[in-house]
Amino acid sequence: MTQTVIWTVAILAVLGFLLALILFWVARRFKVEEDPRIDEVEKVMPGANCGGCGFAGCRAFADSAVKAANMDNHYCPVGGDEVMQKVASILGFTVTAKAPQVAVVRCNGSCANRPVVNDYDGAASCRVKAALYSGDTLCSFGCLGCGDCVAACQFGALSMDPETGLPVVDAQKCTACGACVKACPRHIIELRNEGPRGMREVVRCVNKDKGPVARKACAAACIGCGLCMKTCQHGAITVADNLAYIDYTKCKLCRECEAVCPTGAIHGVNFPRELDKEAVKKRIADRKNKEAANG
Amino acid sequence: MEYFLIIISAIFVNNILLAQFLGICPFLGVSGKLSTATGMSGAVCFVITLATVVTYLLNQYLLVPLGLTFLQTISFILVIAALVQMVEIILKKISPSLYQALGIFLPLITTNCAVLGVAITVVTKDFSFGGAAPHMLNLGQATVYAVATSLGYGLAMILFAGLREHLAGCDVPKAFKGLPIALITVGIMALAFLGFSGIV
Amino acid sequence: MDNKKYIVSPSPHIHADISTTSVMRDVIIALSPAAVVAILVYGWAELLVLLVSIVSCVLLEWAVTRWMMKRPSTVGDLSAVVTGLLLALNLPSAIPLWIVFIGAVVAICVAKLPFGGIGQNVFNPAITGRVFLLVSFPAQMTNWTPTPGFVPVPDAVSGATPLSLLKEALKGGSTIPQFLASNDFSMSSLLWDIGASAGELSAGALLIGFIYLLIRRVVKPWIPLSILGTMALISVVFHTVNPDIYTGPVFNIMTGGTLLGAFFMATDYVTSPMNVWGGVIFGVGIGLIDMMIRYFGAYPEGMSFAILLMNCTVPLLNRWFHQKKYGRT
Amino acid sequence: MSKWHFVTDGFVKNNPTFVLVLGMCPTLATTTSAINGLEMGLATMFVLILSNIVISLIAPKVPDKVRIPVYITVIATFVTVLQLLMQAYTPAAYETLGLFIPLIVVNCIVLGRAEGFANKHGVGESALDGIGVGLGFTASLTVIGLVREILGSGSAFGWKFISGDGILAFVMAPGAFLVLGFLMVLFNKYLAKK
Amino acid sequence: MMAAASTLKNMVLCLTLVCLICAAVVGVAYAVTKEPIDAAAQAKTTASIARVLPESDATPQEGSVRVGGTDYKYYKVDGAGYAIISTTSGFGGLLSLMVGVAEDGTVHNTTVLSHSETPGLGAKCTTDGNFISQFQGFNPAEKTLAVKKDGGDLDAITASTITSRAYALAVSNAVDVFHQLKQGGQDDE
Amino acid sequence: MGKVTFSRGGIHPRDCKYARECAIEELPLPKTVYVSMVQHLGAPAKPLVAPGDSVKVGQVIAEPGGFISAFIHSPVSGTVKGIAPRKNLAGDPVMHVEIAVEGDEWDPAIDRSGDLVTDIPDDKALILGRIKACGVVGLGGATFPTHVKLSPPPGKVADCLIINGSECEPFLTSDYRIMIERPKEVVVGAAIMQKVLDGCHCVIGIEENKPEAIAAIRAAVAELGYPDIRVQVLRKRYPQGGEKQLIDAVLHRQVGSGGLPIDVGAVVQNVTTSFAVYEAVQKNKPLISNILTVTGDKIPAKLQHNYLFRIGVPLSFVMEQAGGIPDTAAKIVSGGPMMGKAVSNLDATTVKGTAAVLYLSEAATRRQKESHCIRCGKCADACPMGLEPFLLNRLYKAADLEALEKNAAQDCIECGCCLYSCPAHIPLLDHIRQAKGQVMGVIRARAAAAKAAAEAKKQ
Ligand SMILES: Cc1cc2nc3c(=O)[nH]c(=O)nc-3n(C[C@H](O)[C@H](O)[C@H](O)COP(=O)(O)O)c2cc1C
Ligand SMILES: Cc1cc2nc3c(=O)[nH]c(=O)nc-3n(C[C@H](O)[C@H](O)[C@H](O)COP(=O)(O)O)c2cc1C
Ligand SMILES: Cc1cc2nc3c(=O)[nH]c(=O)nc-3n(C[C@H](O)[C@H](O)[C@H](O)COP(=O)(O)O)c2cc1C
Ligand SMILES: Cc1cc2nc3c(=O)[nH]c(=O)nc-3n(C[C@H](O)[C@H](O)[C@H](O)CO)c2cc1C
Ligand code: SF4
Ligand code: SF4
Ligand code: SF4
Ligand code: SF4
Ligand code: FES
Repeated sequence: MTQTVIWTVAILAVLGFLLALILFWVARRFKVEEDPRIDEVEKVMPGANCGGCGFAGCRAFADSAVKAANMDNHYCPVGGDEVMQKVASILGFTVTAKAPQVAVVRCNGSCANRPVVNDYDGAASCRVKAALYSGDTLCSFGCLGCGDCVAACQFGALSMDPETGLPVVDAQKCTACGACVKACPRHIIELRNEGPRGMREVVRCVNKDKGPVARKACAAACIGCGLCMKTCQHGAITVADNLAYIDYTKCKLCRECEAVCPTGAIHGVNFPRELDKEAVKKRIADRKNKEAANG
Repeated sequence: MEYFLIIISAIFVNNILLAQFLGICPFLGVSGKLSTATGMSGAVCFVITLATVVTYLLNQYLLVPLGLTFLQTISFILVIAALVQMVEIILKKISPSLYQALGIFLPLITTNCAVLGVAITVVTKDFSFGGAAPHMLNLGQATVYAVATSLGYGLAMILFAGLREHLAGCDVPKAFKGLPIALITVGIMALAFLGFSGIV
Repeated sequence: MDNKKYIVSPSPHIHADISTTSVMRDVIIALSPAAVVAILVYGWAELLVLLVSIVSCVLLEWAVTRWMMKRPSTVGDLSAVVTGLLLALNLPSAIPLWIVFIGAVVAICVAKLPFGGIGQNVFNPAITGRVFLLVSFPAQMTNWTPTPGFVPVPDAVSGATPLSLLKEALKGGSTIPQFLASNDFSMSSLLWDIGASAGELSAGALLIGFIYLLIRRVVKPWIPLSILGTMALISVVFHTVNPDIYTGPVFNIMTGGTLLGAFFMATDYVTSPMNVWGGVIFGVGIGLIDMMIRYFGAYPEGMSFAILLMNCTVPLLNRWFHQKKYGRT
Repeated sequence: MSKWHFVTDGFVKNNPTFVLVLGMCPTLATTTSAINGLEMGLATMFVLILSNIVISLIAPKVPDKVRIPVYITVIATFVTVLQLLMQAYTPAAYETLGLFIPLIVVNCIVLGRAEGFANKHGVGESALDGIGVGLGFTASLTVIGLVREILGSGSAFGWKFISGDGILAFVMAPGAFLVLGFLMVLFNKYLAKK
Repeated sequence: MMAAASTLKNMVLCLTLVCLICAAVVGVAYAVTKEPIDAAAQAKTTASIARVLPESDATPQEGSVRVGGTDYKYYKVDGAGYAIISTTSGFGGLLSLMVGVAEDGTVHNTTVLSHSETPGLGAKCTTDGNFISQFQGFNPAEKTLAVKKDGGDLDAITASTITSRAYALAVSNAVDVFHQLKQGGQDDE
Repeated sequence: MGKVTFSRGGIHPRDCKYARECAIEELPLPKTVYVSMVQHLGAPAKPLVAPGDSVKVGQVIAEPGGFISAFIHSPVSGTVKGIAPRKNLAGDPVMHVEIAVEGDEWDPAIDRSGDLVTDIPDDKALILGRIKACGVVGLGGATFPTHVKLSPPPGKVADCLIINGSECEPFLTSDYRIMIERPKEVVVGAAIMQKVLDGCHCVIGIEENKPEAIAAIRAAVAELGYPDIRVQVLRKRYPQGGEKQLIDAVLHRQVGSGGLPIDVGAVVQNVTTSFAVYEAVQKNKPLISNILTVTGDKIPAKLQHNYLFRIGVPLSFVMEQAGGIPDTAAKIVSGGPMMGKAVSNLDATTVKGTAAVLYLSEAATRRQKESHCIRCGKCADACPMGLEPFLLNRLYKAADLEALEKNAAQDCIECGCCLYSCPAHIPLLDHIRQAKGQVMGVIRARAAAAKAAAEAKKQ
C-alpha cells in the first residue's frame, strides 16, 4: 500500500519534471517576437471591426498604429477621443481631441414636399436606382428612399421614416463611423460636429438646380437665393451651384438664416425652443437699419 | 481486414463527434470558416495520434506493471497538455497564419475531450471487429484507431464548416442565428450518420 | 404629356413565364401518377397518410412563418406541398397518423424553417423527416402490411418489404437462393414490390413523372443517372463475385426507395449541387453509400441516408465545382 | 457588497451550457435521462468547486509557461479522487457516466473557470463561482436530460408515463443536438434578455 | 497579481512541486478508497450471482475455463450451480452477461453486466421484462436457445433482433461452458 | 452550312416581332429638335455652333471630344436657339443644341439621290476619313465610333468582318426592315468595311426567324458579286447578337475576359451601321437619321411603325406621330425589352442609337415579388458568359469584391438572361451590374497603379 503511494508520487514527480524541462527547451528553441503592444492596443479598441477608421478592422488598425510615427492618420470614430487617448498612452503619443461628430441627412424631400412622378420597379437599392436614372421625383439630387444607408449602419442608428420616406439618424446610437456617408450614392449624408448639446443648423437640401427647377421638384428645396448668406454675420454660409451650405465650424447657432429662408430649407435641431421667426426677422431688420444708419 | 474495419468504424459508424460526443466544443467553435476548420482538424489529428501512442506506451510499460492504472487520467492529461503546448509553440514559429486562425483554440485542444477520450478508450475498452473475440487493441491497432478517429473528426468538421459557411449567407431567423442552427445542423448530420450503423 | 406614372426599372423588362410556384406545381404533377397508384393499391389508409402529411406540412409552414418567425407566409410557393407529398410517399400506408404528423414537424420545423425557409435549408426536409421517423419508430416504420386497396393486386407479400426480408435472411446466415427457395415468391415478383412504401410501388409511374420533369426542363438527368449508374456498376461487380449474398443491379434499382429518391429527392434544387459535375459526384456518392448500406449495413436500404449524407457535402461541392466560363480556360 | 451574484450568475448570465457553450461533450452524451444529467452535473460541480479554490490559491505563484499543465494537474487530481470515490460509493452512477467522468478533466468549463475566473479572484469568490457555475451546469443538464427523457422514453426522472417507447431519436445522438439547439433558442428568447 | 517569471528554475520547480503534492493526494485517496472499491466490486458480483442463481449459503468460488478458444470467468456456488460470465457482440458493441446455470442444466436467470446497445432499442435487454423472463428456468434440453427468426424459441426485443440474437448466443455459450465444466468436474473427481 | 449558334447559355423569349410587316415610313419634322452631345460611347462632343447661328441639314455642329468620340451634324435646317443642359432619358442633365426647324435645306455636298453606288473608293484613308467625318457610330447598341473600330491597333489583324443581322431581341424590327428594304446598300457597306480591313472575310449573320431578310441579302450578295461575303443563318436564340456570342457562333472563337473582338481577329458591325457606312462613304451623308420601331404588346396594329427619324426629335413627338401612347402601356422602353432603357422622361430626345420605342403592359413588365433563391441553377444555365449569377448576387450582397472578381462579375454583358429566367424573381442583373461596376473600378485602379509604377521605374 505505501509502496503504491510512493510509486505514485515518484512517477508523477518525474513526469512533471521531465515535461517542464522539455517545454522550457521548446519554448526557447521556437521563440517568436511579436510587438506585445498590438495586443494591448487591440484590447482597448471597440472591436466593432466596422472599418470606419479606414483599416480592415480593429486589429489592422492596431497593427498599423503601433508602427506609425504619430497618430495623425489613425483615428477610430467609434471609440472616439476616449479610446484614442488610451491608444496614445499605450504607444506614447499625444492626440489632439476631435469634436464628436454625428451623421446628418441633408434632404427634406418627403413624400409631401416632393411629388412622385414615376413608378420605380427595380431592386430596392439606392445604388441601383441611382445608376439607372435620376429618381422617381423631379429632384435628381435628393434621397432615393431605398435605405442603403440604413443597411450600411451596423449600429442601428438609422431608420427610414415611413411617413416622409427619408432616413432619420438616432444621434444617441450614431458613432460617426461614416459607413452611411459612403453608402449613399447621392452624397446626402454628411458627418458634422455634434454641436453644443447637440444643437445644429443644417441646410436640408442638396439640390443644385436653378431656383425655379428646384422649386418645381420639391417644395422644401434650397433655391440658392442667398438670403441666408447675406443675413449670416459670421460668414458661415456659402452658396455655390444654387445651393447654400453652412460651415458648422463657423456657425454660431444664431438661427437668423433659418428665419429668413423662404422655402424652409434650413433646419435647427435640438434647440430647446421653437424658433420665433417674426422676432428674429425683426431683430435682423433692426440690425440692418442700424447698420444703414451708421454706414 | 480488422484494420479496415477499425477504420470504417472509427470514421463513419462511431464517428467521434457525431456518435461519441467527444471534442464538441472546438467543433462548434472553429467550424465557422472552412480554412480554420481544416487547420484545426489537422492539428487535432496530429495531437490525437501522438498522444494516443505516447499514452499507450506509458500505460502499457509503466502503469499496468506497477498496478497504477488509477493514475491514467492524471498522467495522460499531463502528457497531452505538454504535447499540445509544444505544438502551439512550434506552430507559432512555423506557421503564424495558422496560429492566428486557430487563436484560442490551440490551447483548447488540451481541453478537447477527443484527445483524452481516445487515449483512455484505447487502453480501457475491449474491441471486437469482424467476429473476432473481444480484445484490447495492440499498439498498431491503437495507432490506426487514433488516426482513423481523428480522420472522422476532420471529416465531420470539414463537412460542418462547409455547411456553416453556407448558412452564413442564409436568412436564418434571428433566434436561430449562430449556435442553435449549428446544433440543429449537427443533429441532422448525426441522424444521417446513423445510416452507417451496423456496417461494422 | 399626361400625369400617368410609368414604370421605370433597369433592364430586362420582360420575364419568363416561370415562378417558384410553377416549378413546384410541375413537381406535384410529376408525382401524382405515383400517388394515384399508391392510393389505388393501398386505399383509404394511403389517402389519409397523404392528406395528413401534406396538410400538416402546409399548416405548419404557414403557422410558423406567420406566428413565430413573423415573416410573410411562403405556403403559396407550394414547396411545403411537395415536401408533404414526398414524405407521405416514403411512409408505409399502415403507419399511425400521429407519426406522420411528427414526420411533418421534423421536415418543416427542424429541417426547413430554422434555416430560413425555402431555398436555404441544407438538408432535404422530406428525407430528414423520414429518417427521423425511421430511427425513432423502427417498428412502425418497417411494418409494411398492405392496407386494403381499391384495386386487387396479385402476389401481395405481407409484413415486410422483400428487401427487409432478404436482409434478415442474409444476416441470419442464409444465401439468396436459399431465401428464394424458402419463400414462395420469385425474384421477378419481388420487383412488383407490393409490401413497400407507396412511393416505391410503381417504377412506371415514377418514370412517367420523371420524364415529365425532364420535358418541362424542371430537372436535369445527371444526378439520377449517376446514382443509378453507380448502383448498377457496384451491383454488377459484387453480384458477379458472389451471387449468393449480393443482389444484382436490376433488383437494387427496382426495389426500395431507389427510383423515388433518385428521381425526385436527390434532384431537389435546394439540397443538391448547382453544377453538373458537382451533381455527378453527388450522385455517385449517393449510389456508393446506398449500396454500402444495402450490402453491409443494418438497414435494408439506404437511399434516404445516402441523400441526407450527401446533402452535407453540397456546400463543398458548390465551392469546388464551377461552370465553365466563356473565354476562359 | 453581496457576493450572492457570483452564484446566481451561473444560472443565466454565465450559464455554462447556454451562454458560455462549454462542456458540450458531457452535456450531449450524458443527458439521455434527467437523472443521468443530474449526476453528471453534480460530479462536475464537485471538481469545479475544489479546483476553483485550489487554483485561486496557487495562481500567483505559477509561471506563465506551465500555467496550463499545472492547472490541469490540479484538476486531474480532483477528478481522480472523484473517480475513486464514485467507484467506491456510487458504482452504478460511475458505470452509467462511464468515460465522461475522467473527461471532466478536460471539461472546458472547469479549465475555463480556472483560467477565466479563479486565477483572478480570491478563494471565497472562486468557491462561490464554482458553486454557481456548477449549479448552472447541473440545472442545464438536468433540463436537457428531462426533455430528452420525456420525448425519447416517455418518462421523467425514471417515472414512466406512457407505455411503450418514446421518440427514440431523442435518446440517440441526433436528439441530443436537436434538443440542445432548440433549448438554446428558448433560452435566448426568454431568459437571456435580462 | 503577477505570475512568477517563466525561468527554467521556476517552471521545473513549480510543475514538479505541484505534481508531487497532487500525487500524494491521489495516492492517499487511492489508499483510502481501495477497500471500499474492492468491496463495491465484490458486492456487485455477489449481487449478480445472487440474482442469477438460487439462494445458497455457500461462498462463490472464482474460476476460469477455456471453451472454443475463449476464456470464460465463472463462479461456482456449491449446491446452486454456476454463474458464468459470457460476452458476445451485440449491435453497438460488446454485450456481457452473467448467466446462472443451475446444477440440473437449466438456466436459472441472467443479468447484463455491461452493454453498449442503442438506448430505447437494444438497451431494452436490461429492462424488457418479457424478454428477460424467457430465460428464467429455460431448459436448453427442451427448447432451442435462439430467436424465433432463427428457428429458436425466443421472442426478440421489438426491432432489436441483433441484440436479442447476441443475448441468446451469450446464454447458449454459457450453457456450453456449463457442460464443459460439468464434464471437467467429473473428470476431476 | 447549317444553322449555327453560340456554345453556352441563352434563352428563347417569344418573338413578338409585331411590326415586321410595317414598311419604313419617314417621320415628319417637329418644330424644334434637341441634339444631344452624348450620342456615342466615349467623351461628349464639343459644340461648334452658337445660339443664333443658322444651320443646314448635315452641317457639322459638334466635333469629337476625344479619341473615342464622334462628329455630330445638324439633322434639320434652321436656327440654333440655345446650347444648354437638358434632361436625357434617365433624367440626367446633358448638353443639347436646340435648333428651331426652318424648312429642310440640305448641305449640298450630300448625295440625296436614291441611286445605288457600288464603286468603292480605293483609298482606305479616304474611306475612314469619310466614316469619321460623317460621325458614324455603331447602331447595334453601344454606339461605339465606327472608324475607331475599323482601325485595328498595330499588331492586330482582322481576318473576319461579321455583319450582325441577328436582331435577337423580341419586338425589334428595324434591322429586319433595313435588310429587306435596302439589302444592296447594306452589302455595299459591308464590302466597304471589308476593304478597310484589308480584304478580310465577311460573314453576314442573320437569325433563322427572318427568312425574307436572309433571301434578300443573299440575293444582293449574289447580284453585287463582291468577293468573300457570305450569309450565315443563325439559330434563334437570345443573345445571339451579342458580339462575343456571335463570334463564338460564326467563328468558334471566344474573346478572352477583358479582351476585344479584334484580339481573335474579328470585327463586328451591325447591319444598320453597315447601311450608315454606305451612306457616309458613297453618298457623303452624315449619320443624322436612323430607323426606329414603335411597337409593344397588347397595342393595336395601327400604333406599330418603323420610322426613319431625324436624330434629335423628342420621344414625345415620335409617340404623338405614331398615334399616341396606348392606355395599356405601363412602361415605355427605349430599345428592346431585354437591353433597352426604361424612359422616365418622355421629353428626352432621340439619339443616333435610338432603335425603338416599346410600350409594355403592366402584365408583361411588372416585376414579381422577389423570393428566396431556390438554387435551381436556371440563371447559370441561361448565362451566355458561363457566369453564376446566383453566386454573384450573393457575393455582391456580402460585398466580397475579391470573390466577385474571381467569379468574373466583370465579364457580365448585361444581357439580362439571368433575371429573365429566375423563378424566384431575384433582381440578379440589377445587382450584378453594380458588382461589375465595382470590380471594373478595382481592375482599372490596379491597372492605373501598375502603369504609374512602371513609369516611375522608367524614370
Ligand atoms: C441507430 C440505430 C440503432 C440500432 N440499435 C439497435 C440495437 O441496439 N439493437 C438491435 O438489435 N438493433 C438495432 N438497430 C438495428 C435495427 O433496429 C434493425 O432493423 C433491427 O435490429 C432488425 O430488425 P427487427 O429486429 O425488427 O427484425 C439499430 C438501428 C439503428 C439505425
Ligand atoms: C446582349 C446583347 C445583345 C445584342 N444584340 C444585338 C443585336 O441583336 N443586333 C446587333 O446588331 N447588335 C447587338 N448587340 C450589340 C453587339 O454586341 C455589337 O456591339 C454590335 O453588333 C456591334 O456593331 P455596331 O458597332 O455596328 O453597333 C448586342 C449586344 C449585347 C450585349
Ligand atoms: C474602351 C473601348 C475601346 C474599344 N476599342 C476597340 C478597338 O480598338 N477595336 C474594336 O474593334 N472595337 C473596340 N471597342 C468596341 C467593342 O469591341 C464593342 O464593339 C463595343 O463596345 C460595342 O459592343 P456591344 O454593343 O456588344 O456592347 C472598344 C470599346 C471600348 C468600350
Ligand atoms: C425537383 C424538385 C425536387 C424536390 N424534392 C424535394 C424533396 O425531396 N423533399 C422536399 O422536402 N422537398 C422537395 N422539393 C421542394 C422544395 O424544393 C424543398 O422543400 C426545398 O428544400 C425547400 O427549401 C423539391 C422541389 C423540386 C423542384
Ligand atoms: S448613422 Fe452613419 S455615421 Fe452614424 S453610426 Fe450609422 S453608419 Fe455610422
Ligand atoms: S440618404 Fe442616400 S442612401 Fe439613404 S435612402 Fe436616401 S438616397 Fe438612399
Ligand atoms: S446579365 Fe450578366 S450574369 Fe446575367 S446572364 Fe447576362 S451575362 Fe450572365
Ligand atoms: S435562377 Fe434565381 S432561383 Fe434559380 S439559382 Fe438563379 S437566382 Fe436562384
Ligand atoms: S466538453 Fe468541450 S470539447 Fe468536450
